[in-house]
Amino acid sequence: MVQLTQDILNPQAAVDAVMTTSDGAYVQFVGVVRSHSRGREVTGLEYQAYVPMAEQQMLRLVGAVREKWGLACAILHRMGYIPVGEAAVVICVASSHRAEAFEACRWAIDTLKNDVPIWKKEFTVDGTFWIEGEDAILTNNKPS
Amino acid sequence: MVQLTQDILNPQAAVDAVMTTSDGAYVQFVGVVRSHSRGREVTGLEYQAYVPMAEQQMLRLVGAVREKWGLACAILHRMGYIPVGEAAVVICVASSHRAEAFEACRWAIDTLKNDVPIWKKEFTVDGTFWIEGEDAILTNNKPS
Amino acid sequence: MIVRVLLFGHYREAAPVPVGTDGLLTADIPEGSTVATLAETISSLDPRLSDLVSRTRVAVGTEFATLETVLSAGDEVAFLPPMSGG
Amino acid sequence: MIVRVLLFGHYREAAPVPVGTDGLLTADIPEGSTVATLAETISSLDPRLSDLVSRTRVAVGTEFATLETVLSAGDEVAFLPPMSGG
Repeated sequence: MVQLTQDILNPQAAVDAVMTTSDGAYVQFVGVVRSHSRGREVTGLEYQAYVPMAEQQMLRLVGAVREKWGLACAILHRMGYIPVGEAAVVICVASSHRAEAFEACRWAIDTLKNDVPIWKKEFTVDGTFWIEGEDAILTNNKPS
Repeated sequence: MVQLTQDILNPQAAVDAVMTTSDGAYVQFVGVVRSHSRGREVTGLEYQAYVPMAEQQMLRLVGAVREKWGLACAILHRMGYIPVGEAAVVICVASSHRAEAFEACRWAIDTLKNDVPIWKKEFTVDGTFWIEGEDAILTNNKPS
Repeated sequence: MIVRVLLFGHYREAAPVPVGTDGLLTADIPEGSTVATLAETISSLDPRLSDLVSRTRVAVGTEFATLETVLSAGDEVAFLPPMSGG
Repeated sequence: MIVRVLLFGHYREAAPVPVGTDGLLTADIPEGSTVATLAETISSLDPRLSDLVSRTRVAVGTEFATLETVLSAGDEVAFLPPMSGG
């Protein structure tokens, strides 16, 4: 299950999508908009996505987790403006063995950050920045 | 926050206990009663605890996560009879860096399984077993 | 002196007298006895308790102890088989 | 031939003409051009686009491609700066 949406994410939906009665555990990663970034006070984030490719890449991640570990994985990512404290990404992996669930969930979020075409714009008290990998690039634009 | 309870566990309570607006992520491990164990069909589990020591050990785990990683950790564990599909344990670690959150959460569940005095009895279609580490010991007793 | 003994897992069900759901037994051992002496006393009570020492860690009160730990009257001693929480 | 170009992150804001929220530009390049030719054309449009090639991966349609990939009329080419989802 993958979901790329403007709506508030529901972490439990990711759990429900992956768990079966033969699974003994799940590991969930939830990324949340935090109040500070790179020493600056953040008021919110805006996520931009290349939607068709992002969805395809998320589906491939889910497929890769099934192939590498034989495990079910769900990925939810939010787009658009997100205020501090709300979730931007949810990844859930179900397993009967905890070691693999940790490993697969970790791999999924690491790979998502590199290979899923989504970018964030940080609104801070010192200006608005596009975050591109390690770079933060000041922009004049207002929230779109 | 630690909780050792007869009641249904609420994973969100663990999240709420650890997250602050400066945390960018949390990793959560949830152990659930599964329908099969060691090749046998399971109908439910019963957890027995040495309550005062288990609570103390859970508090020490939370303290160790704060000491080793500087991270907030919450641990919930259920006691008594638990049917298939319901959560037995919830661990949540909040962090601004995902690598450490995965590492700390993994460490907490591994250590809990070794050092927190809780034991499970498995009710299966082939009889009732005490699980003691790697050993499954057949017992004649009915659910207490 | 009297100490209290807590058994867990299948050992509780192997106790020679019915124990409550709190798993408490009492034992009368010589003053100054160690955990080892108590463990011997308990494991001789029933064949199913004979491997108690080799399969358990021990706690006095809520702290892990060793076979050499010296006991006092009224101590609560818990024999902890390999754990299976989580 | 006409291809469509998608820019993301700060590059979208650096585009020489206002682009919609879908980030679409069009470019007219010779038949049989590669991604490299297109990238050169785009990066010459504005100084802020000059590092486009060194800072982006490219996709044709929704598949990663390379600078050597040959384009066809109507292709949609996306220049993807380092990602920051999650």
